[in-house]
Amino acid sequence: NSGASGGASGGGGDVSVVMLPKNLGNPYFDTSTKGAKAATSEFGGTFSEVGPDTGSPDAQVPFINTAAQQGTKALIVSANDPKAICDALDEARQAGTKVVTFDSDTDASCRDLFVNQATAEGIAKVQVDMIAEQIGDAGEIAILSASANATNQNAWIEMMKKDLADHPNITLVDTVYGNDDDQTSFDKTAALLQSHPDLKGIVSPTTVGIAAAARYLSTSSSQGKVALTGLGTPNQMRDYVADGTVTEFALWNPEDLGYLAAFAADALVSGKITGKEGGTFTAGKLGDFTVGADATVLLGDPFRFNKDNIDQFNF
Amino acid sequence: MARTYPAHARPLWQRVLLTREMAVVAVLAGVVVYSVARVPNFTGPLTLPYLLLDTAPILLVALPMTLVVATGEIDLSVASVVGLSSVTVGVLVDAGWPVPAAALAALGVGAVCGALNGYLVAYVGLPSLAVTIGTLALFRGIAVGLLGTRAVTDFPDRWTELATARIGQTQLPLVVVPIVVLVAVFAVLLHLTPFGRGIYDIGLSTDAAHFSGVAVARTKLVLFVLTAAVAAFAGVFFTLRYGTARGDNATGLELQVVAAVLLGGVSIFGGRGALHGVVAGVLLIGVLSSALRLENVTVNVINIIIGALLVASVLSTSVLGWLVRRRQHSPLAPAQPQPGREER
Amino acid sequence: MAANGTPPVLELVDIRKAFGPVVALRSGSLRVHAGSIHALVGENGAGKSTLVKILSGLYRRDAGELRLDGQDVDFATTAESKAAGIAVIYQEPTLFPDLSVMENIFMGRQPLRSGRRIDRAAMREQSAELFRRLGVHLDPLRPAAGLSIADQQIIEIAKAISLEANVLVMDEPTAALSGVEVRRLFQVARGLRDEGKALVFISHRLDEVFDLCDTVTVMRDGAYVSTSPVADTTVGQVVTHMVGRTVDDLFPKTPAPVGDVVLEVRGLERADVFHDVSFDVRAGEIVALAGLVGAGRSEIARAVFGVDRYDAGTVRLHGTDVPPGSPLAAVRAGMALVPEDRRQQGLVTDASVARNVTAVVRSRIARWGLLTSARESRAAAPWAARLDVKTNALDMHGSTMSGGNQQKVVIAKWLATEPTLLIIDEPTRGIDVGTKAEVHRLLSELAGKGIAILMISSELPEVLGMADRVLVVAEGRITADVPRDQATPETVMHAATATLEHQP
Amino acid sequence: MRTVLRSRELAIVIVLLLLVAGTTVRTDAFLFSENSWRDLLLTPSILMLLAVGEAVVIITRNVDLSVGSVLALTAYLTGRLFIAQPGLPVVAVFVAGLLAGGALGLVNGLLVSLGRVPALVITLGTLYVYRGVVLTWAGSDRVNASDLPDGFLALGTKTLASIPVLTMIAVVVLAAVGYHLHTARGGRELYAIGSDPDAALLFGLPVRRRVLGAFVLSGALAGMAGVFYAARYGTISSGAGLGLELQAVAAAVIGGVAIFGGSGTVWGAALGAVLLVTINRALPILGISEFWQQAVVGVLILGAIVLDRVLAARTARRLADAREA
Ligand SMILES: Nc1ncnc2c1ncn2[C@@H]1O[C@H](COP(=O)(O)OP(=O)(O)OP(=O)(O)O)[C@@H](O)[C@H]1O
Ligand SMILES: Nc1ncnc2c1ncn2[C@@H]1O[C@H](COP(=O)(O)OP(=O)(O)OP(=O)(O)O)[C@@H](O)[C@H]1O
Ligand SMILES: [Mg+2]
Ligand SMILES: [Mg+2]
Repeated sequence: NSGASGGASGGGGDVSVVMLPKNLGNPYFDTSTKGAKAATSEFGGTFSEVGPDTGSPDAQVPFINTAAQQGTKALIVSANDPKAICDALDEARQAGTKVVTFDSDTDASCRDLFVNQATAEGIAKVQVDMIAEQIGDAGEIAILSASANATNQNAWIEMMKKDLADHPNITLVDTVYGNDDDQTSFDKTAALLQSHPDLKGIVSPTTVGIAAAARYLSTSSSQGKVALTGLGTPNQMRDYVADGTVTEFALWNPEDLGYLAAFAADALVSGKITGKEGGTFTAGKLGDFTVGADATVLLGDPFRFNKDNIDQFNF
Repeated sequence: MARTYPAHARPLWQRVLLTREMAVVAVLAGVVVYSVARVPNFTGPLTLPYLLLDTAPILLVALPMTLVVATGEIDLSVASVVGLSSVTVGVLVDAGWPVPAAALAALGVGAVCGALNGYLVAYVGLPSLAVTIGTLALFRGIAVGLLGTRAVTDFPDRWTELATARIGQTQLPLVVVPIVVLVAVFAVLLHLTPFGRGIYDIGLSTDAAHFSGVAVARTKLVLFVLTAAVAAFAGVFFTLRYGTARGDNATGLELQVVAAVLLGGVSIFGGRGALHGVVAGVLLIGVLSSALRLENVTVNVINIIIGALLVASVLSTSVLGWLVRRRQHSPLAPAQPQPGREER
Repeated sequence: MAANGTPPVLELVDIRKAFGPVVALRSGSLRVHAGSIHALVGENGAGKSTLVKILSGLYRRDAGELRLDGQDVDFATTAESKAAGIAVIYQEPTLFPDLSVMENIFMGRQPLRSGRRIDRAAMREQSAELFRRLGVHLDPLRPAAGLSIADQQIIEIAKAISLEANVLVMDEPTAALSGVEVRRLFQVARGLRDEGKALVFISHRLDEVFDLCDTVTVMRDGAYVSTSPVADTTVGQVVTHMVGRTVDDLFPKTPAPVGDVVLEVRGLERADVFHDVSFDVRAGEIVALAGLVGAGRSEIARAVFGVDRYDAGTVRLHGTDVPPGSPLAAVRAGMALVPEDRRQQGLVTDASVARNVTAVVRSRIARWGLLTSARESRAAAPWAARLDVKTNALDMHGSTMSGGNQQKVVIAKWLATEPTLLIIDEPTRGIDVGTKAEVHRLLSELAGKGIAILMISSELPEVLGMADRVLVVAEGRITADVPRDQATPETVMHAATATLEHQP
Repeated sequence: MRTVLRSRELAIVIVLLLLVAGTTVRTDAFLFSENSWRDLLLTPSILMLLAVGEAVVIITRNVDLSVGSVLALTAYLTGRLFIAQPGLPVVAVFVAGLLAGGALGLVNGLLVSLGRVPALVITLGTLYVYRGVVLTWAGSDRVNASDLPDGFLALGTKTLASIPVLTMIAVVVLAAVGYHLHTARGGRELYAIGSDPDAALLFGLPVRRRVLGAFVLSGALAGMAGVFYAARYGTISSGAGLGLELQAVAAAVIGGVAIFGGSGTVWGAALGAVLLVTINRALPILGISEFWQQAVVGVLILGAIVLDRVLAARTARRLADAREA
């Protein structure tokens, strides 16, 4: 049971890592957890995943508190809210826990390091490019996002709006929020298609959203007529790529992301890096990484999945 | 004529110890003792402050909720009031108001919400369950509607720090002060004033209370306003502690509060229950969750345990009460106060 | 007439039933024959209703035998007694307010058409038929909610008759009925008797008993007293059996000096309930509001005390107006109301004696607004003692006490407010004989102290025995103001039923 | 009474029609594209089932807060069944859902009717317990559309004569329950019990059995809704149906079911559900930001209760006058 606390009691100096995703029951985070777990066993530490059942802003705080109480060496978090968990993280750090954020960052002041799956610019750009290609660079598009307050998504959406300026014939007509809930995302997609009969494409920068939207489209007469792209996991999207609902979507490899985050955490604990710009460390099979500006480490560019390559991936 | 009566049928220790509330207190004590002895890191310096900070909103709202339930009513809209208050603070601070002013305004908003609930229940005479399900949606809707995608986070640090500050060198968070004050206030109000006696009378028999000159409607209105005001205060605390004002803050809190109140031994039909039981109920849920988390038990198992605890607790009381009643009353006597059908 | 040679259809022998400390029945016995209407009489609280409820399977008896057609039977539920052919009209109407009148009559045994579907048309027709038989005009489709007490009774009767049972028990069915309705009911009853059914008829109106029944059984204090053919007995004998002593010492009335006016009620009006009610009550005077159940007396009392609102009129106490609709104001002005329904309105049965007694004077006994149960007990004790409440401690719950003791607690609670006007509704309903006399003694004593008393009672003897003045209420109007010396059963009853007689 | 009920349901129908008409005027796609027509009928079907069950329970003067969790359990069960037995006939899965839901409802019913415990508390407890069970069972795992047979998924959107099959099933269930409540002795007894539980006992009605039955029905329908959910949404995570219980109660209340039992119809509750769902889909088209939807729903609920009070008062007055006449 309390592997983490075993680590806390400092036996053998091995690193105790706690992984805290936005919420449990989300395949994207399952995959990243898998990576982090693999990494931990490579550099020899104890690993445990905890998390709330809902993605509400305050829900993560008790788990951060618990990690601090347990004297966890490293905490890897994807923040539900950039601010809500700050105080808790600070206290954990005062208690000697190294805090690495991944996937969704907090205010830079509240963590030691942010492992960035890809630059916001990169993520926004790939999605705009994909939708532009798929609708012939002209027509109405809409965005189906996660929760209205999701830091990432909101940041990316801002970027996308900038990029869209270079595509004068594409108009972003609406942005709706599925709260990363299957049913809500599904129904919002239906509503989108109704309120905007001339809709050409939908961009959903969240794995739950794109899957639900794909599911609705595949059952509707708009299948193939309305393009859908965004960020999704190959396993959830495979069928829809096969049946032509979706031609191409993007994502980084969440498994690598978790893997990298865990190694970064280890590097922090062992003092190899401090979060200062220019520090370097080796992340197992992924090779060497360098700490960039305001303590961020970049995984790489998002990867595009389509029917030619999707079957090579399983996450 | 010169007949004298003992004040009590049972000796003091029985009256104090053999109560539903004491059962909760005992269980709480048991859990604490076990955790201290067995749960790793439970004795750490951080446990207590975290426990208090995490349970503070539930504890705060549970206090007035106890009084409402004691009258036989219920208020499911509290979580939405917390959210609305949080948004109010956010919007106003965003508009350049100083935090204290914004907080006061939020309390005002809370009072208005409570007045709406209270008026519909006490004066129009609508069932509180239905009314507050309606206002639950209404208040939450306004909160979400006001902020939309925005989340106000730029609160002056000294205020956000105040929310998590400790008292002097102790590990006790500052919020303990208002909690202790409010616990005292509500305990006195419920247990040591004519107003409190009236609350129990209303819960046990609204008719009898009315016939004895208890201002039934006014009492209920006051209680709903109090509840919403305290919920608003909890909302201010919530906002400052997490440093973020969002429409969806504290969603679902209402069920946790109701669960805690019922676990604390308050009868859903009103007329029975005591404040120390409720405080114990809230802390029991808090300590249990905290200990289980330290044991790396997942949140869902925690939910199961709390739910089962709730069901078990009511079952035990109702079964006991039923056995007692079976000895006193007709076998028909229902769980509610006996409707006076016997004569007429 | 009762075929006394034949064995009885229904036999209850030495039935015993206690509710916690309250012994409702010590040894209730009853033998009813087919083709007979059997009267069961006894004072309030004699145990009549309890006996009935045991017969119907609503309560389980603690001891005694119950035989139907010579067979020992034992009913666990009312459904079983119904199935065995016993129909009961309970004293208190038991209707489902949301459901239509006809559904109330046929609930659980509605006429069915193919596929076990309810045949509404048939149900409507049959209820209409029942109403025709009872000679009342009721829409079978209207909901039971808002029916007058009288109409509610009619439904209960229709319910029972439609059961086609061979034993029909009616617990005070006529209590709320007008003369016309009563006569119709009697026709139906006689018809059933002639069909060979056995009927049990409970009533406080002995004239009805002697008019309708052929045999009369008397109960007192939860025990069987006597059974005799109506032909061989007289009202006087029955009353003596009922009360167990001669009536007058049950009403220890000591005339008190009548002072000046305390309560002035002028033109009190409330739609559908009472109209243009005006009267005075003077210090030291006991004024009785007499009339049939359902006449609106309690409503008048409640309006005066401010529990109910009223549409028009004024209430003045000692010459100053009492604001309407506020019991609190009434209490401050010096009024007290002992309501008719003890368990519902009189006291909080699940609260302690001490809390009940101090319920109204709380804010007075609180110090700096604070109240402890110690203070409550200290304040309650003398009043409990004054009324000689029988309880082993002040923190016992009201629910554990007998009806009589509960009533004492309620009176204690109101005397504690030291009122100048005491309104007391059905002061001795469901109270045993001993306590009854105590309460009456107390009332005269209070009057002697110069307190003005307004007493509502459905029991003529009580009215005649205690009142200095009798105001008779019929259909919400005061139809007579009879001084003590002229008050006789005839004058009062005539006034009480006068207007009702002229109904279609 | 009848007229009140009728006018009560009529009120919702009118609001509903106005809503649909108004929205269609704004964007005719709301009604006149095959998908939107289909979705208009299809989307409410799940909440409809829940509302019908909830209504029956409320009519007996009880409440069932556990329906959302029951739905999650059965939805996930459906998924697991198909993963374990891909060839499973759809009918079997429906039966499984009904049985599982019914069993969970039975637990509620037993605790309430035998334990003599207020339904609100019991079902609040089982709300946590059932949800916890799903979360434990499912963990982070979720059922994806690819795990479900196409035949089953197709059912989620299949239409006959441009009427979605799921909606048909829901309406058939509704009709059956409504018919039973209106024309069967057992059904009327539910109303009697809710109207005055003590009188029901005095009368000798089988109160416990009926209340038990009501909870079993509510559970079974929630179970069926779970299967619907799986077929319609394809993806099932442990969070499915979170918070649906309050929507179900709200639908019943909007539909004119008195929260203290004894009156109201499942027809009304179903209409309430349709209105609730449709409003959520219409508001954005009417140009009301989605963020305000909940507020509108709140107003709707309050309006419904007040309307009930007004109508009740009016009948009372009418009956009083009748008595005078
Ligand atoms: N459920 C009960 N619990 C406690 N005491 C009861 C109960 N029912 C009746 N009693 C008491 O038992 C005694 C007999 O009551 P019962 O109703 O049988 O008298 P009754 O002859 O019907 O009087 P009435 O003529 O007023 O109807 C009364 O003292 C009453 O207070
Ligand atoms: N449940 C009821 N629904 C409708 N009208 C009622 C109801 N109860 C009483 N009434 C009416 O109110 C008036 C007064 O009823 P009530 O029984 O209180 O009179 P009362 O003289 O006080 O009778 P009691 O002898 O019981 O005191 C009557 O017109 C009666 O028809
Ligand atoms: Mg009786
Ligand atoms: Mg009366």
